[in-house]
This record gives sequence, C-alpha cells and structure tokens, in this order.
Amino acid sequence: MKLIIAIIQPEELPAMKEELLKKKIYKFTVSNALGQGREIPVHEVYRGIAHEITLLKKVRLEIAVNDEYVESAIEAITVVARKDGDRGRGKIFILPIEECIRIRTNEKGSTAIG
Amino acid sequence: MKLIIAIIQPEELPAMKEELLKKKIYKFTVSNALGQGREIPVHEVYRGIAHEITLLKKVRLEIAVNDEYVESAIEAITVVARKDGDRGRGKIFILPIEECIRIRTNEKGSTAIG
Amino acid sequence: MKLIIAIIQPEELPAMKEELLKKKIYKFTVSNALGQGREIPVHEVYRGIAHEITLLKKVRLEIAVNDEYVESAIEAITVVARKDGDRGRGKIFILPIEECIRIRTNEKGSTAIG
Amino acid sequence: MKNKIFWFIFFCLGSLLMAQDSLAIDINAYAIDNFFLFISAVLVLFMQAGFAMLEAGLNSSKNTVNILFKNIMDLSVGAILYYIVGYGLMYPGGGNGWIAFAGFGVSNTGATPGAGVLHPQVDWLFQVAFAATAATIVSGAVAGRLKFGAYLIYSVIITGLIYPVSGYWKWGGGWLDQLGFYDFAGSLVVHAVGGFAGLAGAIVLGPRIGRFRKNGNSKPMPGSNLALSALGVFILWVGWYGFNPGSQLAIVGADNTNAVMLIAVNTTLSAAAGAVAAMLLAWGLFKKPDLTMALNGALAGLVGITANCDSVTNVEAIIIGIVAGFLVIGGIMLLDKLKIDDPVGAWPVHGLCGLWGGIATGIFGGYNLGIQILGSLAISAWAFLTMFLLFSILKSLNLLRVSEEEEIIGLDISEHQEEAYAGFQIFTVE
Amino acid sequence: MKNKIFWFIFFCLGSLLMAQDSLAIDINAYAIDNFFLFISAVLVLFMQAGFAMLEAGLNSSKNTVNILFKNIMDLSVGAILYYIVGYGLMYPGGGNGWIAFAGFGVSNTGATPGAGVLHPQVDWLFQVAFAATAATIVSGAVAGRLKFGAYLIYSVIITGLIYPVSGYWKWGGGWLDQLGFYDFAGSLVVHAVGGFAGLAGAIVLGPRIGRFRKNGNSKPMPGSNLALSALGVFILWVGWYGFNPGSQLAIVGADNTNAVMLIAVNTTLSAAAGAVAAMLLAWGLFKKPDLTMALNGALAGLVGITANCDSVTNVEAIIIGIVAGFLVIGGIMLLDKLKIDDPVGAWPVHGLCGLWGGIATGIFGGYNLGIQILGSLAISAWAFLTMFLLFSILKSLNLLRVSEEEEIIGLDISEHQEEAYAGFQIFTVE
Amino acid sequence: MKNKIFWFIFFCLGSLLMAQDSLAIDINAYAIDNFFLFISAVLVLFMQAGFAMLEAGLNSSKNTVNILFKNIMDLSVGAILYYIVGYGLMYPGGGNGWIAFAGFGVSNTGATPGAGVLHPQVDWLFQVAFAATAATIVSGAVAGRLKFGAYLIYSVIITGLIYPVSGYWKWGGGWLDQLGFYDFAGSLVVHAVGGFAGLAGAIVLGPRIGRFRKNGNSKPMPGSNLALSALGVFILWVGWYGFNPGSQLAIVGADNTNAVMLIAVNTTLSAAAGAVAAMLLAWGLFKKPDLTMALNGALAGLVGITANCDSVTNVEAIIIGIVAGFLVIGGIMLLDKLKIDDPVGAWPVHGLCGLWGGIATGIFGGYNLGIQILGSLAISAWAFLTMFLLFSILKSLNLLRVSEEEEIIGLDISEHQEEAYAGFQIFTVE
Ligand SMILES: Nc1ncnc2c1ncn2[C@@H]1O[C@H](COP(=O)(O)OP(=O)(O)O)[C@@H](O)[C@H]1O
Ligand SMILES: Nc1ncnc2c1ncn2[C@@H]1O[C@H](COP(=O)(O)OP(=O)(O)O)[C@@H](O)[C@H]1O
Ligand SMILES: Nc1ncnc2c1ncn2[C@@H]1O[C@H](COP(=O)(O)OP(=O)(O)O)[C@@H](O)[C@H]1O
Repeated sequence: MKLIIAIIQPEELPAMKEELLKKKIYKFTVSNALGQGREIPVHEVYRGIAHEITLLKKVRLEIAVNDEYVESAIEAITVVARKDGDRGRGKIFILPIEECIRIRTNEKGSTAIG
Repeated sequence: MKLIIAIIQPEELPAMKEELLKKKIYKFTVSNALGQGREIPVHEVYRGIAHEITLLKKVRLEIAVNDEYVESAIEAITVVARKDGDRGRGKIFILPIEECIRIRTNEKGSTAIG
Repeated sequence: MKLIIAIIQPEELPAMKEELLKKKIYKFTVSNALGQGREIPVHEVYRGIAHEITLLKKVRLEIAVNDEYVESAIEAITVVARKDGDRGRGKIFILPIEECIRIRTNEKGSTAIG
Repeated sequence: MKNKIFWFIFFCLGSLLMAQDSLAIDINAYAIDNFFLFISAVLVLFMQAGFAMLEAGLNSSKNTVNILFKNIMDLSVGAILYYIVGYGLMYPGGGNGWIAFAGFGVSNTGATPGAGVLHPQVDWLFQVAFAATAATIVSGAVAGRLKFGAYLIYSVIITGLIYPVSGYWKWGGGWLDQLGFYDFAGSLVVHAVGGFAGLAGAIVLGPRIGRFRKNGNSKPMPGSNLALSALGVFILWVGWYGFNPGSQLAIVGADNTNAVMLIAVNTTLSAAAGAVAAMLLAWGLFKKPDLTMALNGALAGLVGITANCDSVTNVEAIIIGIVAGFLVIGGIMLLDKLKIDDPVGAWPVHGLCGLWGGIATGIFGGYNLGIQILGSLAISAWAFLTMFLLFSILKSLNLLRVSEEEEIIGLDISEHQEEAYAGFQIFTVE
Repeated sequence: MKNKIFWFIFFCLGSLLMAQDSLAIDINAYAIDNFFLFISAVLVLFMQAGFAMLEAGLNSSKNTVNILFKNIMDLSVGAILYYIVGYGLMYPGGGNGWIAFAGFGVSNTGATPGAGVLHPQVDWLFQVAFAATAATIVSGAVAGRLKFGAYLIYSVIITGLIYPVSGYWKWGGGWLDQLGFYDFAGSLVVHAVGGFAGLAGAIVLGPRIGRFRKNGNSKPMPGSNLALSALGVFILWVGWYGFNPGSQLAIVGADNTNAVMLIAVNTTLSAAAGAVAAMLLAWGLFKKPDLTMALNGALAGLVGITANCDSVTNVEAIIIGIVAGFLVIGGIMLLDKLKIDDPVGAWPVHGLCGLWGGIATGIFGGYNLGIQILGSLAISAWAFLTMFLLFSILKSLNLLRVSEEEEIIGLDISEHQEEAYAGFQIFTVE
Repeated sequence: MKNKIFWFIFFCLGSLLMAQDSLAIDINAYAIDNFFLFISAVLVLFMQAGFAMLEAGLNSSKNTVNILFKNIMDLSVGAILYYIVGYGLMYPGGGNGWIAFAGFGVSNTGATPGAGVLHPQVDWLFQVAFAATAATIVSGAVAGRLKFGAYLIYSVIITGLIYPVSGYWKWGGGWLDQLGFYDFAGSLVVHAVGGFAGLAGAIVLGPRIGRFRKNGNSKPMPGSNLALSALGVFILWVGWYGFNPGSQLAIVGADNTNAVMLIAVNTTLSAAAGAVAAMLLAWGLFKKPDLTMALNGALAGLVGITANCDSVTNVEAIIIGIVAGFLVIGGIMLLDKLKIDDPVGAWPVHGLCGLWGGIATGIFGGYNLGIQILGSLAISAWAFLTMFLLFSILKSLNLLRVSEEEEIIGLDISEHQEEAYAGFQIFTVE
C-alpha cells in the first residue's frame, strides 16, 4: 500500500478528480497548501509597495492505494497537468503505508483502502 | 515510530481528543481537509441550480507515536467514530517514521515523540 | 529520499524559509494546522466564559529532499526556532519516500526532487 | 360711504391673504412633521441591517445564512402581517383596553394638513418599523437550532398578534395607558417584548449542543465575524436616532423641536455610558476588555433610555446607561448560570434592560414607580407567556428544533443547502 | 383727514408685514423641499454601498477587489461625466424629443425661493445618484471576466451618453413623455437601462469558465460572502426610500406630503411581498428556502414598484411585489436555460422586473397599457442595443475579456495584484 | 365713534393673527433648522461605522477585534468627555482667544424659536460627532501595536482637551478666527488634528515588526478584508453629506438653502475626482489600478474640500479633489520613504489633505493665503506636538506599545483574548 502525495495547481483539481474516478480511484483527500518552488513568483503591489509572493496557492492531494493502482494514479495526475511553462506544475511523492484501517468497520489492510 | 494519519468527521474530533488524552497520547496535529469518498454527497442548491458536493469537510489528524502506542491510538479513534450509516466515517493510515526530532531540544528518536 | 514534516510556530516560518534557501533547499510546501501539544494553552474569554484553547495555530512544513540534504534541512529549522519557553516549539518527523515524480516532465527519482 | 366700502374690501382681501398664509404655514408644518416621521421610520428600518449583522457576526459561520434569512424574512413577513391585521389591532382607536380591532389595512386619506398631523401611511411605516424590531430581536436568541419554518410561524404570530396587543395596551390607549404607565419609545412595548419572547424561545428550545458541558461548565461558542457585529452595533446606534427622537412623532412647535434634540442627546449619552460601563465591568470581572460585552453595553444603554429619553436630564441619561451596562453583563452571566443559551444576549440587552428602562422612568422620569413596575412586568409577562406557549406547541408538534445531526452540520447546509462563506476554509470543530 | 392717513399708514405696514410673512413662508417651503431632495439624494447614493456589498458577496472571493473597485469607480467616473455632459443631455429643456444638449456643467443660481422650487445643484445631486445606480447595475452582470479598463470605458459611455439620452426621452420631456408614457421613479429609465445593459454585457462576454458544463448542465458558482450580500440588500432597501419617495421631488403641499407617504409604504409592501413570494416559489421549486433568491425577490419588488409607487394602492403594491418575486426566479431560470451567465441576477432583477414595473403601471396605475409597453420596450431596447454595440466593439478590439488564465487565477490578482481577504485560507477550486 | 372702535378691534385682531402667523413661521423655521442639524449629526455619527470598517479591513485579521474596539470606545469615551468638559472648552463664548472654559455639561434651554436658532442639545450632538471623528482618525495610524489602555487615555485627552482647544481657536471665536482664518467644515479643525495626532502616534510608536526590512526595503502588510474597507469608504462618503452640508448650521433662508446644495455637490465632485485621480496616478506609478489607493483618493478629495466647500465653484471642487488624490499617494510614498508606519494612511488622507484643504481655501476660496497657511500649520502643529508629548510620556511609562510577542500573536488574542473570525483558517505568516 502506498500513500501518494501530490502537490498540484488548484485549477487542475477538477480535471484530475474526473481522471482518477475514470481509473476507478474513488477516494482521496484534498487540502490546501502554499508552495515554495521555483515558479515565477506572483507580483503584488499593496499601497505602492511591490512585493513578491513566492508561497503560491497549491492543492495537496493524498491518495492511499494498493500497489497495483500506483501507476494509474500517477497517470491520472500527470496526464491532466499542463506541461507548458517551465516551472511550478508540482510534484508527486510516494510513501509506503504499513497499515490501513477503515474506521467504520475496523477492516484492515489492502481491502480497507478503497 | 509510526505516523498515524486519520481522516475523520469534523464533529468527532472533540471526543477523539478526549479519548486520546485518556490513553496518554497528548500530542497530535490537526488540519482540515476535504474528502472524496463514497459517502452520500451533500446536496446544495444555489440560485436554482442543484449541485452535489462530493468533496466533504473532513479533519485530518496526524499522530506520531512510538510503536507500542499505535494500538491505543487506533482504538481511541475507532471507538469514538460513529458506526451507523454505511459510508464516510474515514480511514486511518499508518506510515513508518525514520526519525523524530524535538525542535526545542534537538532530542532525537523515540523519546522525542511524546 | 526523505519527506521531512515539521510542525513549527507560525511566526518562525519567514526566518526558516530564508535559512532553507541559504542551504540551497528551494522547494517545500506549507500548510496551516492546529497543534495539540503540551504548550501552555491560550486563555480566551468569550462573553464572560473562560475557555482554554489547547489546539494552537501551527504551520506544517513538508520538505522532500535527497538523503544528503536531510541534515541541512533539520539544521535550518532548528537553528531558527526559539529555544526559550519550555514547550511548544514543535517537532520534525522524517519519513521515507519511495518515489518522487516531477509532474511537468515525468522525471522520476532523486533528480526530480529539487 | 364709498370710503367704508373701500376699507371693507381692502380688509377682506387682507384677511384672505392672511388666511392663505395661515394655510401655507400649516402646509409647511405638515410637510415637516411628516418628513420627520418618514426619515425616522427609515432610520428604524435600517436597524434591521444592524440586527442582521450583529447576529450573523455573533454566531457560528455554519448558521450564517440561516440567521440572515431569518432577519430578512421577519421584516418581510412582518410588514405584510402588520399591514393586514397588526396595525388595526394596535391602534383600534378605542376598544375595551385589552383587545380591539379597527379593521384590515391602512387608510390612505390624509387629514387636514397642520402641525402634528400625521398621514396614516407614514404612521404605519413608523409603526411597522417598530414591529419588525420587536420581531427580529428573537432571531438572535434562538439562533443555531430553531427550524426555519418555525421562525416564519413565529414571525406571523408576533407581528400579527402578540406585539400589537401589548402595544395597544400602552400606545393604542389601552389599560396600561389609562393607568398612567409611561413608555416613551418602547423599552417595554418593543424591546422587552422581543427580549422576553426570545427568552421563552431559548428556554423551550434548550441550549445548543455542546454549549453546557456535562461537568456543569459552560463552553463558549465564539462568534464568527465580530467585524460584522461591530458594524451592526454602529448601525443600530445610528438607527436609534430614528427610534427615540422619532417617537416624539412631531418636530414642529418649539416644545417638539426641543424635545427631539434632548432625546437625541440622551440617547447618545446613555449608549456611550453603557459601552464604557460594560467594558469596565467586564475588564474587572474577566481581566480583559471584551469587545462583545462593550457592544452589548452600548445596546443596553440604548434600550434603557428608550422609555424615558424625553423625561430625564443628560446626567440621568448617563446614569441610566451605566446601570444598563452593568445589568447586561449581569444578565449574560445569569443566563449562563441558569444554563439558558441566548447566543447574542437578546434577553440581557432587550429584556432585562427593557425592564430597567421602564423602572428608570419611575425613578428618574417622574412617573409613578409602582405603575411603571406593574406595566413593565405586565408587558414582559405577556410576551414571555404567549411565546412560551407558542414555542411549546411548536415543540410538541416537532416543528421547533432541528435534529442533532442537522444542528452539528449547521443550519446553512441542513436547512438551506447553502453556505455563507463559500470557498473559505472554516474549522467548525472546537 | 389725519385719521385717514393714520389708517393708511397702519394698513401699509400691515400689508408689508403680510408680504414679509408670505416671503418667509416661501423661504421655509424652499428649505424643506430642497432639504427633502438632498436627503433623498443621500439615501440613493448610499445604494452604491448596497450594490457593492451585494455583488461582492455573490461572487467568488478571487474577484472581490475587482467588483468593489468597479463599484467605487462607476460612481466616481459617473459623477464627473454626468457633471460634464450627462446632465445637459438629460435635461436640455426642450429639444427635438430624441436628443438635445443644454450645455456643460450645472448652474449654481437658485431661482426665487418657493415651494417645489429646486436649486439646480441639488437637482443634479439627485439625478447623478440615479445615473450612478443605472451604471452600477451592470457591474454584477459582467463580474468575474470583464477587463477593468473596459468597465471604465463602459462607465464613461453609460453615464455620459446612453442613460442621459433615454432619460431625456421620458424625464427630460422627450418623445416618450410627450406620448404620455409614465415611469415615476425609474423602473425603466434607471433599472431597465442598467439591467438590459448588463444583459448585453453578459451575452457579449459569454459565461465564466466552468459555468456551463459540456454536458449541458450548469454549475453554480456560489457567492463567497452572503453576509455582505444580505447587508447589501438591507442597504438597498433603505436607499430606496430616497429613490422612490424622493422622486416626488417635493414634499411641501398636502398633495406632495401625502404622495411621499403613500410611496414609502407602497415601496415597503412591494419589497416585502417580493421577498416572501420569491422565497415561497423557490422553496416549492427547489425544495429549500433559498436566501439569495429571497434577497433578489426583495429587490425585484422594489424595482417593480418604482415606476408606479405613486399611482397604485397598498394592495396593488403587494400584488406587484408578488409578481416581481415570481418573475425574478423565472428570469434567473430562463438565463440559466439560455446559458447566459449573470452572476448576481442583474437582468432578472433590474431588467425583467423593470419591464414589469412599466407594464404594471399600465395595468394598475391607470396609464395607457399600450404606451407603457411601447415605452418600456423602447428604453430597454435602447440600452440593450447600444451596449451590445459597445461591448462588441470592445470585444473586437480585444479590450473586453481577460485571458482564460487570468480569469482562473481571479481578477484580483491578475488585474489588481491585490487580494481582498489576505491571510484567509480560501479554496477556489470546485 | 363706534365705527372707529369697531375698526380698531378689527385691526387688533388682524395684527394678532399676523403676529401669530409670524410666530408660526418662526416655529416652522426653527423645526426645520434643528431637524437639519440633527440629521446632519446622525450622518456624521454614522461615519464612525465607516472608519471602523475601513480600518478593520486595512489591517491584519489578528488585530481586528482591537481596532473595532478602539473605534467603539473612542466614540463612547469621547461622547462622555466632550459632554463633561470638551464642549465647554470649545465654545466658551468669549475668552482670551487661546483657552477658555464655559463650564461643565450642556444647557437644555432652547432660545426663542426662529430661523437659524439652534437648540444647545442638537448643537452639542453635531459637535460631538465632529470630536469623535477627529479622535477616531488616529486609531488607524497606530493600529497593530498600541496598547488598548493607552488608546483609552489618548481618547480622553483628545476629546477632552486637545481637539476642543484648537477648535476654540477657530470655531469658538478664538485667535485664528479673529485673524480671519477660514475652515468651513474642518479640514483643519477636525481632519488635520486627527491626521497629525496619528502621525505623532505612528512616529513615537515606531513601525510594526517586519514592516521595514533590514535591507531597507519595506514590506507590505496587506489588509485582511478589503470588502469591509470599501464599505467603510462608501459609508464615509455618505456621512460626509452630514459633515459638510451640515456645517452650514442652517438650511432655512435662501442663502442657506442654496449654500447647502452647492456644498453637497462640491463634496461629491471632489470625492469623485480624488478617487479617479488617485487611481490614475497609482496606475501610472505601480502599473496597476490599486483599490486601496482609489479608496484613499476618494477620502482625500473629501478631506480637501471640507474647508472650502462653500466657497468654491464646482470646477474648482474637481480641481481640489484631483490635487488631493495626487497628494494622498505622494503622502503614502513619503511615509514609506521615511519609514513611518501608518497602516491605513491616516496622515496622508487627513493630515496632508487637511493641510491642502486649508491652503486651497486661500487659493480658490478667496481667503488670505498667508493666513490660511499660518492657521493650517498652527492647528496641525498643535495636534502634532501635544500628541507627540502624550505618546512620549506613555512610552516612557511603558504604557504605549505591546510586547514583541504580543504584537506577533496579534492584539486580539494578547489584549482581548478574543478572535474576530473564529473558525476561519487564517495564515498570519508572510
Ligand atoms: N522537494 C519538495 N518538497 C516539498 N514540496 C515540493 C518540493 N518540490 C516541489 N514541491 C511543491 O510543488 C510545487 C511546485 O514545484 P516546482 O518545483 O516549482 O515545480 P516544477 O518541478 O514543475 O518546477 C511547489 O510550490 C511546492 O509546493
Ligand atoms: N484511499 C484513500 N486515500 C485517501 N483518503 C481516503 C481514502 N479513503 C478514504 N479517504 C478519506 O476518508 C474519507 C471517508 O472515506 P470513505 O471511504 O467514504 O469512508 P468509508 O470507508 O467509511 O466508506 C474520505 O472522504 C477521504 O477523505
Ligand atoms: N507526536 C506528535 N504527533 C503529532 N504532532 C505532534 C507530536 N508532537 C508534537 N506535535 C506537534 O508539535 C507541536 C508542538 O509540540 P510540543 O510537544 O508542545 O512541543 P515541545 O516538544 O517543544 O514541548 C504540537 O502542537 C503538535 O502540533
């Protein structure tokens, strides 16, 4: 079992969601985050003072899947993400999960994940 | 050392908190998240247009514990969670932690966790 | 590759950010969280009713790095954090990452992380 | 002889001109007084915005749509009902002193213009603004758990029946008026009615889930937008310049003009004193200056001065405000002790300080204290008992309170399927 | 003889005194009427705050700065333009009935004081408040995708040319006025102009990205701050007491006084009825009481009564409000069917119910129905067609709509590099 | 003989009637003028809500409770203090021209009714609203770091002493008035006093932590709720129709009526011009249209026209507004250069443009430019120096500024243990 953590652009979430559902990955958790990357910073001017916002709005997607789904999940995310621009389209990290429990049933392991 | 990530229903947090404290688990981190699961979606109507909200409000609980506390933590969470309804009561994921550092003291390892 | 998760005091983020950049760690993700620790709780009074807020505002920092950067990252965080007070300066957890993908290029592994 | 005729014609013309002048003067006076009451009514109607903001800000963000909706509907439903029956019940022009009815609707025929003559339409406008004020006070007290449908039923009953009846007792010339009871602008007739109706609602409904812990401690449920609450209080303060000065009902005539100005100043001083007193007392008690208490203190001062603003001196107004500022904090603490959950302090502000206003009229205003106490209690009891009955009936019909699950999710989603702050990340736990 | 002289002098003095009295009466009347119009203008100007809050609340938080900015600028740009040319175009005092121009600026010379005599400066103030209202209606319809520069150009054109011209047709004594068309306070002249201009904008711009799904379904884009929207509606309601009663233009004279009071009550009743009707219909249709629909319903009632508030009875006002409350929901659903994206319902409220107001004046107000329909359509068509042209020209010059990327990021960052709610965590997805 | 007696009686009756008429006319005029001033006072008091919203919106969400609290308390404390001593100091009726005192409290005895005769109570109401305006301007300049207790002390001093004394110099008939200095509605007496007091506070306090970086760059601290700020500006704009027109102090009499109307239009045009000018200049300088600058520009126009709104033409009002709109941006940039941290631009808006208003009165209004400059500087210096002293004393007593830790956590938690937006997820970093 793996935990896929993807940091993505907020506007790409809806499309990724559809893509994931198509690939029969029905469950995931979303939270918002700010990302420091090497993207072009957003330039703001507030009351005459210019400042650069380097912490940009991102969405953090967490998908726990059984090993055989890892590839589809990665694909669903990467296929949607725009590839233009030269920076800031985000990252996917894959971490091992040792155990998974469905709270409602106390089911454990790979059947609990989906 | 394990990192327990639990996605729970927001309204169950206070009770789980009490339960964790009872089990001498005093430290954890909470953030809010939206969950896509297979729960019954929330139905909203905005200005005459119906839409379903499938990303539902969840709370994300992170508890880092030494191995011997894993069971108590799981128990504290599952014992509180309502079991009625057939969906949407959340998941627990357990990940390995390789190292833990208490920032204040630079203490490391299993003594730093609590 | 490691995922460094640090729970820190919100006001220390700007300084840590600078320190990380100095150490050539340019990328990380930030989200806000509430922490239950053993800090002195914040005392609030609302309309005559005293209550203690034990869930305190924290910032959650996620930094994925190649193994050789782990030490610098920890240093950048710990060097900035105030050491006075006897509680509540936060924790760092280090988790293994099995794979990392740069979404934009589909690059994988340790070159994708930075 | 020609001479005499000449003089006579001359005279008649003169008299005619003079008569015309007198008429023109009356017409001017008529315009001024009706304009004055119209603007006062507009200011009082603006208070609806104040209540909506105050209450929306003092409640959880998950109930914001609901509370806003209740505020806009008690005005709308109230205006229709008060048009159809309320006004006729409140101003029947005679009757047995207890209940009477003049008929449906409102006349559109102006009387002979003159100073102090009010067109029936503007009179209704001013009165409906008061009725809507009484009605909307309750929405705060029952926030977070009352079914929306129940609130609509309540709005119909209070503006169509309960408020007009006790209003008749005093302002319509009923038994309290005949007794010599005095309530200039409605500390009792308006505010105590709303405040005690709210208290009845809060009691019958019971507290919000989690408000009082099993161990007997109470848990605060902080307001989600104190900026809106402060705005609400500023708006209410401003609107009160229609409420109190407008209740003089005329500004033409030196006595009226002078009275209006005194009333405006007394209103200001009492509000200010209430805010300062409440802040200081709260600071002493809770070791911190508490914004929501100071806001409630200003409102307490305004409610307290409402019954007697024309009858007391400036200094007495300050004293009345100070006492009101103290009382409101006492009232909030008392409710907390009694485990009655009134999220915005509707009873301490409008009920308790409404009573205080009535009694202060006996102490400072030169009216009979006994009768003031009697009248104050009578009106408060009327509102409390009838509304207790209404809410109890609704409860027994299971129309009163949302389910536990709906309450926890929040009324915005469960009752209206709509969020107030879409997109904003909000933690509704703790 | 001495005797006679004595009497004569006596008399002359008396006459003099009487003449002075008459003058003083006129001076009082002059003060009252100008004061009345001044306060009415202030209330109408306050409506700008109402529109700003309503629209800011009904749109996404990522476009809040933009919408606030548009609201402050259409007032500011509008005031300058209406000063320079708009007023002269709208009130040329004569002309061919279609277009004429009195000259730049506004006179500062008061006429002989008297009842009903208005100082040209206050007349301008009242008129500019109306022009700014017409202009600001559009900002909601084009929210979330229009370039800021395009909005400034639009503001110049509407307050400097389009609004004054059709305003002249009716209120300036032009051809519609000569035909006998009636629009008391501007259901058509103001609201329909704004509403139909907004419709043109919404059509030429096309919907916001994601508003209509490929599968033909429409996707709601919930407002980010309904507390502000409700506040906006309360403010608009209050401001309307300047809009409608003020349009009587005088309060001195029993007829004027009486009319103002009737107008105020009709305005109240129609708003209330609109809110109730819209709530009930939405409840029936969508199985829930919908706040934003009720808010739109109140505004619909206000717009519907604007043309005829002086000519109908209270009960008719309630009926007009109910119909308006129904219409606004129908209008919102119609736009949705037609895949026209009007985020705040500017056309259903101001365009459709503006038309309804004009027609209702024929049905209830005693005016010729045919001419009412003709005039209503003429003004609406004028606004729609000229603005369709303007927006189309801007589109062809690529000055109209922001890029897809800018729209997704939100106009606040892309156009103004400024966020409305700095620090707040906001999810702008879904 | 009988004849003569008959005529005599006839005459006497006539004269009596005429006398009655004259009296009735005077009584009407009295009602109108006092009503006018009363409504103006209400509009000015409403500005308190505007300031509260403007400042709450332009500051960090962690200081919102604090800033709201300061706004409600400077009004409340100010009203009490101005009642007790302030009014007596400002209008001693005579005195040595520098400082004098008429006694405590305010009379409640109306003079003989007549046009232009003001009841002392309404006069106080109008004056206290001005005093509260001067006081509240400072709260924005010192936001985010001043101790709450220090602000209360400041409020006592400014409304009880500093503002009344310089007010006496001009409006109370003191030395500046005798010199021929002119400040119609208080560009100096009110706004510059507040603006320069705020500047003194900002300097003595020093900037907020993190506002100016070590490398010399300045770091913006964006406002947390620009919707409230825009609302605040709309409210202030509306309130200014009480501030400037009300300062005519009478509306009866053709001259007064005409003046009020001209003043209202000049106020409008200057505000609009200020907003447009500030937007355009900011757009040019910073390559983007900046909302908060445009908002400040509107206020700048309003402040600039305040001293001279009765003495200039419409076109001159536009010019004054444009200059003010430019100045306010210059002022904001200047403070930034000088590393003075004035979070809401209190000094650029009220101090600098207040000065400009005084000088513009010399340039356009026909008053002696030298004396205008002298008077403007005198009042500004008075406020600056006395407040510099006060804040310095508070600083030396360690009563002035919260600790670093408290400032970082935010004053809401550290001073009031209360959050403004409970439940909302807010990032206060960066
Ligand atoms: N090593 C990392 N650790 C944590 N978050 C990262 C890391 N690298 C990237 N991110 C997240 O992904 C976002 C986009 O990353 P970036 O490196 O700019 O994209 P790209 O690889 O396309 O240039 C960042 O804003 C940050 O939130
Ligand atoms: N595989 C997963 N990966 C990430 N989050 C998950 C996963 N499964 C469930 N969740 C989270 O848990 C929440 C509840 O899950 P759900 O599967 O609906 O509960 P149940 O298992 O009781 O049916 C989801 O909304 C989601 O936030
Ligand atoms: N075991 C843990 N699991 C999850 N979060 C933790 C854990 N320990 C600490 N934290 C986070 O770190 C924050 C500070 O921790 P605390 O233990 O109070 O600091 P210290 O170790 O300096 O006393 C907590 O509020 C919590 O958010």
